[in-house]
Amino acid sequence: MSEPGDDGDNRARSIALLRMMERIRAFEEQAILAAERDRLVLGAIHPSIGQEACAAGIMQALRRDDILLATHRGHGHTLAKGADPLAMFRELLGRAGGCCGGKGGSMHIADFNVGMLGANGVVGANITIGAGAAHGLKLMGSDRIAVDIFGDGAVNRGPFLEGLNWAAVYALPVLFVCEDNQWSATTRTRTVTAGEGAGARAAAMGLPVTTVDGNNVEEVAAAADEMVARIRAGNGPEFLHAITYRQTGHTSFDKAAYRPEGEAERHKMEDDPIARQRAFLAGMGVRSAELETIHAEAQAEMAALLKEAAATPFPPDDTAFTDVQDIGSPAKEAF
Amino acid sequence: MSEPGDDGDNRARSIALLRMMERIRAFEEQAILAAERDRLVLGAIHPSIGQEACAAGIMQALRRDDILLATHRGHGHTLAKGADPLAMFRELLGRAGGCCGGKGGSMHIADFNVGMLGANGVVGANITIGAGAAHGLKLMGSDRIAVDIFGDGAVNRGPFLEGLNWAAVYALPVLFVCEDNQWSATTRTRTVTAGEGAGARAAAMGLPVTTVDGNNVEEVAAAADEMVARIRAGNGPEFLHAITYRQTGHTSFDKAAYRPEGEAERHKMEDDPIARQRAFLAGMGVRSAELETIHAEAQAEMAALLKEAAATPFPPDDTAFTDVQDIGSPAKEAF
Amino acid sequence: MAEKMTYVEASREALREAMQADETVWCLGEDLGRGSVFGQYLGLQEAFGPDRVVDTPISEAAIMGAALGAAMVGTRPVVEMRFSDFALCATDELVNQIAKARFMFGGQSRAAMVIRKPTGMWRSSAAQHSQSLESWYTHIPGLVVVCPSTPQDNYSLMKAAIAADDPVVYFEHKNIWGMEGEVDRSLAVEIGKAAIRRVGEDVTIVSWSDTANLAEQAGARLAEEGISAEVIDLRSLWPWDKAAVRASVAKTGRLIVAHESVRVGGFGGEVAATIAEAVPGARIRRLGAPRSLIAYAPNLEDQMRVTVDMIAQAAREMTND
Amino acid sequence: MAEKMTYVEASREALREAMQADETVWCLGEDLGRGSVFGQYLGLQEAFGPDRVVDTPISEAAIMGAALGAAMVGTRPVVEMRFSDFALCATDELVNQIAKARFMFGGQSRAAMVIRKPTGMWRSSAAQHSQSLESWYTHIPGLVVVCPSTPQDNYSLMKAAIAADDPVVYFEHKNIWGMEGEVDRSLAVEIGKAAIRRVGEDVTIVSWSDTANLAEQAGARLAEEGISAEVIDLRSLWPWDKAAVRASVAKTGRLIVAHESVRVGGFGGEVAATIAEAVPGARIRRLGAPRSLIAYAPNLEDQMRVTVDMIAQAAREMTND
Ligand SMILES: Cc1ncc(C[n+]2csc(CCOP(=O)(O)OP(=O)(O)O)c2C)c(N)n1
Ligand SMILES: Cc1ncc(C[n+]2csc(CCOP(=O)(O)OP(=O)(O)O)c2C)c(N)n1
Ligand SMILES: [Mg+2]
Ligand SMILES: [Mg+2]
Repeated sequence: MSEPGDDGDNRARSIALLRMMERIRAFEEQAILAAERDRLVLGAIHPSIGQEACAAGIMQALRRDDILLATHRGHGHTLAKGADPLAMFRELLGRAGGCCGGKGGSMHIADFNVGMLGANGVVGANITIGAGAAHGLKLMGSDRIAVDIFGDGAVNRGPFLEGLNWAAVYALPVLFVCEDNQWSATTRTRTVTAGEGAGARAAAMGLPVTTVDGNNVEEVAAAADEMVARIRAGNGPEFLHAITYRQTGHTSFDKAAYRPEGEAERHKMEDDPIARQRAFLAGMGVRSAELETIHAEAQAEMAALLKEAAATPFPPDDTAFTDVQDIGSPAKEAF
Repeated sequence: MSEPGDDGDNRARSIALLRMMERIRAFEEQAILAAERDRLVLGAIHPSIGQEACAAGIMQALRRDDILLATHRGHGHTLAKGADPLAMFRELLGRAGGCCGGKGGSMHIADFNVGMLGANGVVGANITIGAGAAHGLKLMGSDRIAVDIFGDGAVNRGPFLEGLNWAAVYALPVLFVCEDNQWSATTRTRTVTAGEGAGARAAAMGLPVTTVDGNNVEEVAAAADEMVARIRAGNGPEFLHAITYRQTGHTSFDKAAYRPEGEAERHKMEDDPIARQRAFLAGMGVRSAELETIHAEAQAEMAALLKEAAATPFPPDDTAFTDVQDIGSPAKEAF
Repeated sequence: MAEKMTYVEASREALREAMQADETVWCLGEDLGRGSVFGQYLGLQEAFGPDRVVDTPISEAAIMGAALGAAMVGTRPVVEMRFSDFALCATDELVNQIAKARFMFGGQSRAAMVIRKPTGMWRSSAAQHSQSLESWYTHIPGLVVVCPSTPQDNYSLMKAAIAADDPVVYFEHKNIWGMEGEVDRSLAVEIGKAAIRRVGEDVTIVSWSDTANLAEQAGARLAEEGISAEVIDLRSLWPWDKAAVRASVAKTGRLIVAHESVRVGGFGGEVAATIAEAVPGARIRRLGAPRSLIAYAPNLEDQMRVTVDMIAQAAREMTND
Repeated sequence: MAEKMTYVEASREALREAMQADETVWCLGEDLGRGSVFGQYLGLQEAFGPDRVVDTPISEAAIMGAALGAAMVGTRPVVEMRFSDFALCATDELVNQIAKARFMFGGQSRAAMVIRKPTGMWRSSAAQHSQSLESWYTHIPGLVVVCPSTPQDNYSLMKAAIAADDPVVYFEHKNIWGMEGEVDRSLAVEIGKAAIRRVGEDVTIVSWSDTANLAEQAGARLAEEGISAEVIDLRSLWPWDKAAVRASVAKTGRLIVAHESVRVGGFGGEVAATIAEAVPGARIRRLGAPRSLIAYAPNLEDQMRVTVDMIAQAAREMTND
């Protein structure tokens, strides 16, 4: 965390936030191209375009050995946690050297080396798992913490209640983040969510709740810094409600025709987290050439990595039978 | 509901409340004798002794065709909803003529003729089922309502969140009742429940919450009357939090040695809903002889019915194969 | 009489007709108003309104549990689970509650409903969106289990399932939503009756769901080679048409059971064991997925598949010796 | 060397020793501080404190899910589900998450844990507290499935399960908590190795869990009648000791598989089918519960039982013809 008044540090940090968001955006734009144009990605991918501020702002508050669990829409979180984008592209393309050996794909992206214990294909399932990771850390006397990110749709699943209650009862070191993009697939979440929503529910289970503009990366980062510090100090779980917007369809295939006309366009024009951070930095005096360079570098990096990933072979066929289990492994089964 | 100032009616109603509580208590005392002394009840029974005010107070607010779902601790609710105690005893003893034909036993007691759609052996499971019953009623344009009773332990299960949210989203005619006896089996519920508990969680999902002294049957009945009227008028679900106390062990076998010394005794002495209603009626001028008669009649009724139930044969063996399913019924399966 | 329809259209038409005929039929699930993931409900909310085609929260336990409550008071819900994998979030509701509601309460109620579970592998959906778990539900008394493999069956069996007074677990295979076929709306199919897809003398091949289509292809290929396979599509696993399979194996003396689900603990074991008990001396072979997980990479995913080749090869081997 | 212990004491002792030896082992479940429902944890919270013997809320999904998270960061949880029936409230967590965590993430993590599920009929507990669903988990790649039937096995297999780096679904039978037997703490049992309870020549009887005890009694009774039965207790269903069963049936030519769970879709089908494929000509018979529900009334409950008589009678019939 930066000292107040330390302008150089602040500026560097703000630029780093932008850079991370640009890299996430570039990664996903390439991933979409790989899916739509190149037909290299066979499964569904769920872009987080428009939501990059959450990933960038929260992950910068964490240590490499802190734990992260995310959702099906987890590319950004994973990259921001420090995962290698080449291994991520390889995973999306189902290739050897993918971060899950090509076994998981986009929806199960994970990199245990940087504490990223997996995206999850079941809405809300990561909430109890994340609470449990924090439980394990606390049992072992570690000062590491866990961050558990989920969408607004997940607050209507039972594990939301069970996981938050669990974390609060055992005062676990976990930051729950509801990355609220206002949509659950094709359904507007508020039409199926009673009461005041995510924050009110968390508060009712005794968790301190902070609500932020999830498209303002500076605000997200500042909130995350404070919350993470309190959690690491042993004060128990907290809840961050970050309001953002899903600029794309639910998957890269989804044209999202169900949305009111102009809604997505308005968000893209007025509320894009990258554009906002660029404007913020411009206001701080950063020159537009520098901003352009950051953008261009991110684009170039990801385009090159996608190419490299596409040139990688598929995993060996027999890995279909490894890492299932030791006892009664299908690789050994005979008769 | 009675008119204000209508003293005769009030008095009759208060006496009826006492009588129902006495009958529930007598029923369960006999059931415990049948289990412990006579070894006629083979499965576990979960007495609601000390909690009779909830059953009596709430059920009097309902119509016979309203729907009720309850928990494993459901004798009182079932009896108060109007079920035949002889059929109930037969069910507890696993006999022919039991209200579930001897197939359900204490934990699954039900009487669909009076809208009692079942006690449930899975904590919290009845919450979504009750919401669904209300959903069905609303779809059919009925003015019937559903009441869904569960314990304090159930508020930590996912279906609590999913069921309450569901009812609120569709504005269903259902009254949720948390009958809070402060214990979940051998665990003091507040030690595993974060935040302010049941009411706060319901409020966070937008349900109007009423909290009552669950051992004051007059207070329970008055609250239930108002809530049921609002719900029947189409104002959506509400939540009643009734604070009471489980005077016995979790099951009739449980000596409850884990409770702080004197806790149960204090509740029995100072907070018994039947003793309180007797005192209330005495204060209203009802003579103690009349109160004794009510007590004695209930005791005699239930003792006689238990005897009658015990003289009933077991169900025919082949009913083990009936009422499973029509298509692919085990009664018909051949080869 | 017959119309061309896809598999997804067929069950949608059946549902539409049932909703037209009986206003207690309704459906509930996520995103139904936009047709759900595969278009199974397209146009139905427009036709029947949001009260009968209900957009739900992401609350599988509540979807399933609420359907039971609503069934108990006399409506006939059609429950959409989106991917059969997600139905695991509502297992207590299905297995402990729905399957037991009629018996446990001594026949006082029924749980007439259809629980739709799109199933099976569908290119690179990975371990949590590809499972075939139909065999689980055959083991649960109270449940009916249906696995249609053609547009006609998806039409006729959906109608039968909605008409049934039992809870019917209904597995549609995600890989054949677009499969076209002739559908005769007047054709009724009784749940529990197999379809003999091909008559033969040398070997009996039993299957269901999309694998039945592969078995049929294998049968055609074998015919060219002079091997006469009888191909049976069970269409439903509980009840299943033991009589048809028994009669066939009594004739051919050889049984192959092939399914997409994992071989170990799969329903193929039930079919094989039943025949082993009933037709002593019959030669028996099971094909199913290895006991490993379904990976994302296409070549790894393919390792889990039972293919036309594998079925045909098994038949060759069995008829050779 | 050997001590007298009950079945419930045996696994408690194994757990106690494992917790003493390895401080990453801990257990979680409802009411554990008071020993849980059957006394399986009595004294352990006093010995190891409330952080390692954790009293949980009634949150089966969180118990199971949290155990996975805690396993992923390196602890070794022992999960108590109280009644195997309630584990259905955590099916997504067990089947979609725990079983898949290692494979789905390309081997980056393991989910080393034991999931305890007291199972089976226990006088008049009715439909929601009596089920035997072990066969389900054999169908789920990633899971190990263990079903001990004696105090010694409950000691040795619990130790093996806690030591395993895989998720082990561990079924203790509720009816035999009080069963006494000699336990030798130095005796290791490998998961996947059957116990030959009785050596015989005429018929092979395969079983597991409490039914293995009934099978042994049937074997003794048959011996008096001059029928020589080989009685095999599988002890674990995945992996299961195919080699032992195959060798036995190759010798006897006759197989009976008997289990308490429902016959249709039960693991008996897997055993029977495997032997039907591997030992052509073997005579095969399965015994299991009818496909109906377990009722409360004792006489109705009894209709669901596989008894010593039934096992012996099946053996008589098979060896007679
Ligand atoms: C238990 C479960 N139910 C349904 C789905 C299908 N599904 C995948 S993503 C999604 C919407 C999730 O919305 P939200 O939680 O807000 O996350 P977002 O997609 O907006 O990031 C749904 C319904 C699922 N994956 N898991
Ligand atoms: C899902 C589930 N978990 C555990 C149990 C075991 N169990 C039965 S009753 C009970 C305590 C319930 O407490 P509460 O909800 O407060 O109801 P009470 O018994 O106090 O009436 C428990 C843990 C169960 N029946 N279902
Ligand atoms: Mg969302
Ligand atoms: Mg309680």
